[in-house]
Amino acid sequence: MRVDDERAAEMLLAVARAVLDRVDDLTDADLAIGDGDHGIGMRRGFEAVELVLENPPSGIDGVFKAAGMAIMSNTGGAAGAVFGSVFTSGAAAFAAQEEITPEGFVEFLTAAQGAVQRRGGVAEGAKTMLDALAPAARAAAGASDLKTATAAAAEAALQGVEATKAMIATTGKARSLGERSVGHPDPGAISMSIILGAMRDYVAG
Amino acid sequence: MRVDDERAAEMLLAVARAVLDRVDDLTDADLAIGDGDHGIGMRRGFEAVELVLENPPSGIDGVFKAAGMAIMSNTGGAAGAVFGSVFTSGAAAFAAQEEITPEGFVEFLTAAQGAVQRRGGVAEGAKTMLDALAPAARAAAGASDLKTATAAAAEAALQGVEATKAMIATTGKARSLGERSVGHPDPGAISMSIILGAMRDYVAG
Amino acid sequence: MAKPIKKILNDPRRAVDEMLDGLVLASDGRTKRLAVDAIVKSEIPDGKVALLIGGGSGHEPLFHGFIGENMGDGAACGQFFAAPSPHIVYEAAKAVHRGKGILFLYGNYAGDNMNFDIGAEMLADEGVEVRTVRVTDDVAAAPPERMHDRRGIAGDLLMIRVVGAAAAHLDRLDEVERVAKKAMAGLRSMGVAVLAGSIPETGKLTFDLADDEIEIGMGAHGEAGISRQKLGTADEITDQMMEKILADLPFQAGDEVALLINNLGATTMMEMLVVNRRVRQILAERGITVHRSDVGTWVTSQEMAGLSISLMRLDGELKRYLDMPSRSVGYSSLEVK
Amino acid sequence: MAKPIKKILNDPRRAVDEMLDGLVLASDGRTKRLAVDAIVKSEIPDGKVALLIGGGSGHEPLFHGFIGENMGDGAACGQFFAAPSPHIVYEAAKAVHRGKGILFLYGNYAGDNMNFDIGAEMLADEGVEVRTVRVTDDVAAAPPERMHDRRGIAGDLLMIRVVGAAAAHLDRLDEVERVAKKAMAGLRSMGVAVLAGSIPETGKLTFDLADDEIEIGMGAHGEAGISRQKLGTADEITDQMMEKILADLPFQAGDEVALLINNLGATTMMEMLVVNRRVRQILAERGITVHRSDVGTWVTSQEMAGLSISLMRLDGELKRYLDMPSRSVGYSSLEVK
Ligand SMILES: Nc1ncnc2c1ncn2[C@@H]1O[C@H](COP(=O)(O)OP(=O)(O)O)[C@@H](O)[C@H]1O
Ligand SMILES: Nc1ncnc2c1ncn2[C@@H]1O[C@H](COP(=O)(O)OP(=O)(O)O)[C@@H](O)[C@H]1O
Ligand SMILES: [Mg+2]
Ligand SMILES: [Mg+2]
Ligand SMILES: [Mg+2]
Ligand SMILES: [Mg+2]
Repeated sequence: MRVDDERAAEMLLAVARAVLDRVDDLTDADLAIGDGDHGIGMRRGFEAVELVLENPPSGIDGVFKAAGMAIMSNTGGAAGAVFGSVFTSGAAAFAAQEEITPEGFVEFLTAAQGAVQRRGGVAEGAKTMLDALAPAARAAAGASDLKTATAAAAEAALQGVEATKAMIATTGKARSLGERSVGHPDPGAISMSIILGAMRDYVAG
Repeated sequence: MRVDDERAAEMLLAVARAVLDRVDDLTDADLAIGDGDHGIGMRRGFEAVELVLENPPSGIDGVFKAAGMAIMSNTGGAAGAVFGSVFTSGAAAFAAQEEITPEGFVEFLTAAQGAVQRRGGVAEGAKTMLDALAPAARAAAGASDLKTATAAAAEAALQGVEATKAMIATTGKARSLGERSVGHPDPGAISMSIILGAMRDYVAG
Repeated sequence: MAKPIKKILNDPRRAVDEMLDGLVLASDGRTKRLAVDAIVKSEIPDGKVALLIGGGSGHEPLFHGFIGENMGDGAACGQFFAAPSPHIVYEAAKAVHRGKGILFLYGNYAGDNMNFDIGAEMLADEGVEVRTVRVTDDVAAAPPERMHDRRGIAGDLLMIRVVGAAAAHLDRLDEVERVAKKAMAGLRSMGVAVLAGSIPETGKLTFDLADDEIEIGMGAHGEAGISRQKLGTADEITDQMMEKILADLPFQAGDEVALLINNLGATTMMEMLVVNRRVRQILAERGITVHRSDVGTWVTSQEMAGLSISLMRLDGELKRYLDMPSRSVGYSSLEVK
Repeated sequence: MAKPIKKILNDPRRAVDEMLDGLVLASDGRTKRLAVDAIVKSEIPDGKVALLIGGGSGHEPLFHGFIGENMGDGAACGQFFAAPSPHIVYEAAKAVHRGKGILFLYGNYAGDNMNFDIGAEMLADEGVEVRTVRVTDDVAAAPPERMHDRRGIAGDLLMIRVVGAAAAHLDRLDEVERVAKKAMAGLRSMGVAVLAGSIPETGKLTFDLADDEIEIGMGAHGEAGISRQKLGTADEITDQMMEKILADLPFQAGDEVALLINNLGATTMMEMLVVNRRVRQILAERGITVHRSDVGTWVTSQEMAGLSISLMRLDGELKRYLDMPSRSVGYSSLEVK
């Protein structure tokens, strides 16, 4: 599927629906190791995405930026800054692009990863959504088409969620649990995998 | 049994033990229609009676007065004022008496009843300890010996407790329950019946 | 009553005693404790009309937390939900008396009335003049024609502030009594409970409510209210309470009031503020002006969850006293100019 | 998590919004609300160094209840336990800025740090000077060498009071920042939870504790503490907490401190006063002087039951600021002369 700016908006609407469908799971995951609000925060953010994309701006980067701003302004919490940054900072990858190419998609993930790392001040292994995002960026690299790229990213993100179970949180509200955070997946990583899974499903179409 | 001032102290110690044995029942009764503290209040009061009667003052009236002061100063709540008054005001009946006569006992009950009525501002039928005390005073009147007098008083008090079940409280913390207080006995009436029952048992020896 | 009630205490039978010590320490030297369970202001000027407040413990910071500047001079403290004994009342009264008489101000409960009255008689025997004003603000407790059967609830705080300031500024007991009676005549409150509290010494909840039930008009010790019903929205509950309160005095367009939203213990400030929003909408619709608001935790029933709404109708004199600064462990407010 | 959690609210998703309206009304004209979820002082003089505080809601009266005289100029408010968005931070900051720069003061949480930082960058783009001081008082959250990993808990109140007074009296942002850093360097707190609270929107308790268990060092959102253990006596619990707190700075004989005993929500004032009594015994034994005490409900975690103890080491300058009068919906205190 050729994802132009109109379809980019459609894709992000599909992402929003996918996140909204999983709100309770996200809350439960955050109750286990955080403060239990991740689901309701993501709901606020992605309901705002739905709203803003009723009249999407032009350009793929415009669409991603608008979604990112909606998330950033409405989610709150760590997730708002982090997932907002994914889209606002990642959007640059699509500047002046007519469609989402596999290279553009990888650049998006890489830029998003860089932005989150800078913003959150932590690296991989800290048990955050980075542990889904960073492997996804690596897995998508070199893919020859968008379908393969998004599928690889989504699969890697899911594995990343699995991997977070073994990690000891060193940031966010889960940090104080220390070793007791082991065994539980990171809520933000789950969200990241849902986002990438929805992109894959949309592109596979 | 001839109850002189030494035995009067012994009798009130027996009364204290009887009350202390029933603290939990009194609390439960007060939980049902009051605020749940009648048992612990009576415990404070009658533990103080035990303490003061370790070295009883002389004279039957002195003994009753000391017990009443101990109750009045240590119980708190409605019960402190009411049961304190029973003994401090009732004590006058024994002034200059060498032993507790049946007439003296009836005078004690009658004086106590008057004091409580004045202090509490309610009459019989308001679902209070008066509904045990007043019938007891009436029942004991005319008895030829102390054993009969105390037995009649104790029995009437018990019947008084039963009678309070049918009453609607019009004073104290149970007042606001209105008709919902029906079916439950009055906690203070139970206490009064315990006190008189212990006197009967002591006199019966 | 399934769960044991978890509290951070030592021996529950020593809790009131230890609390009073902790309270005096929290006052940074502004109060002191007597040998009995009573707290008095460290400095009470000679010739001041004294204000003695008090009642059962378990409602903290009421009463003993309200000893201080323009508030009570002394508090006679009972055990959990039990009036103080006449002995405590007497000792506290003696400690605050400065030759100008004493106003007794406390909630209208049979136990308090009897014990404070006995204390007053003991003082009368010694020639100390005592006047008594009982707080009867709970509109849920009895119909208006049986005012003397009404309980004292959160309105206690407003009374202690108005009368405390009056007693600090007026010369005669008569005058202080007059202000207290006027304030009381215009004071109405009602509470709602959503969860029960417990008395540490028994460890038992003071009443049972189903998981989806609330009780409108619940008393401060768990006394029955006027309606047990399903939990509704904040607006529904507020409307129901305000209707009762406003009709009772009645409050009218053009009235100026002090508004108090009080936490019975475990309710969140968020809930109280949501209720405050609705109360203010209703008052605005009725043309009633709020001269000042207080939203907080002052008259509790241990960890009962719920809240109460109080309105006091004000005139210029009452406003002047309410606007004076207050300082105590449990309540402080800056002067309003 | 069996019982549904009963709260007096309307639609939980509108609770923060309605609460902020209720809060502004409770301030009797002294604060106003912006179009976003932020509260600012009605009157902020030109040329004043601005103090912006904020964070997630659910901890009322923190933060938005602390806007007022010698306290915060504005609060950026998030949803329940969620940092405010950069947009809210930006709008609140613009509304309080008076040309002398803004100090951001808030609790150290990843979400707050990121959102306030993004807001600060937006302001920097417009040439507005922002400095940031994060409250990191929770000794249970990380060892002293990882201070930057510590959470902000009840010490927020002491910080807001000291820094609020400094920002009202000092001319330069630099100076206010200096005072804030000094105050923060001497501030240590720790909490204990006995019952969990819940977030209305999910209706779920934020953690599970057995009926006889407590957690020492629990965070303000239910984050894990340092020891889950059987409920002991108040004295045992206090001793354990004080040992950790005192050793951390460490506090020493001759130190003067501000003491704050804070209710996490549903704990009774009686319990806090009993704990206060023990804290004061311990401090007296160690030769540490309490310059001032506060015992009350200020930094909560919804209806969590439990309390925290905070100590701030004071010097002459910090004492001067703490002794200034404060006035807000959530905290007021008269001047100490
Ligand atoms: N410093 C950080 N860097 C990157 N991601 C983070 C960081 N801190 C937290 N997160 C992510 O945010 C998620 C929590 O989001 P959420 O529950 O909405 O925020 P909060 O922790 O403020 O309640 C975590 O699961 C984690 O993936
Ligand atoms: N006005 C009154 N006159 C006589 N007895 C009263 C009065 N009010 C209450 N009582 C008695 O006191 C008992 C309650 O005592 P207690 O629970 O100790 O006091 P409180 O009601 O203060 O908690 C009632 O059961 C009743 O018998
Ligand atoms: Mg969270
Ligand atoms: Mg009782
Ligand atoms: Mg009682
Ligand atoms: Mg959160």
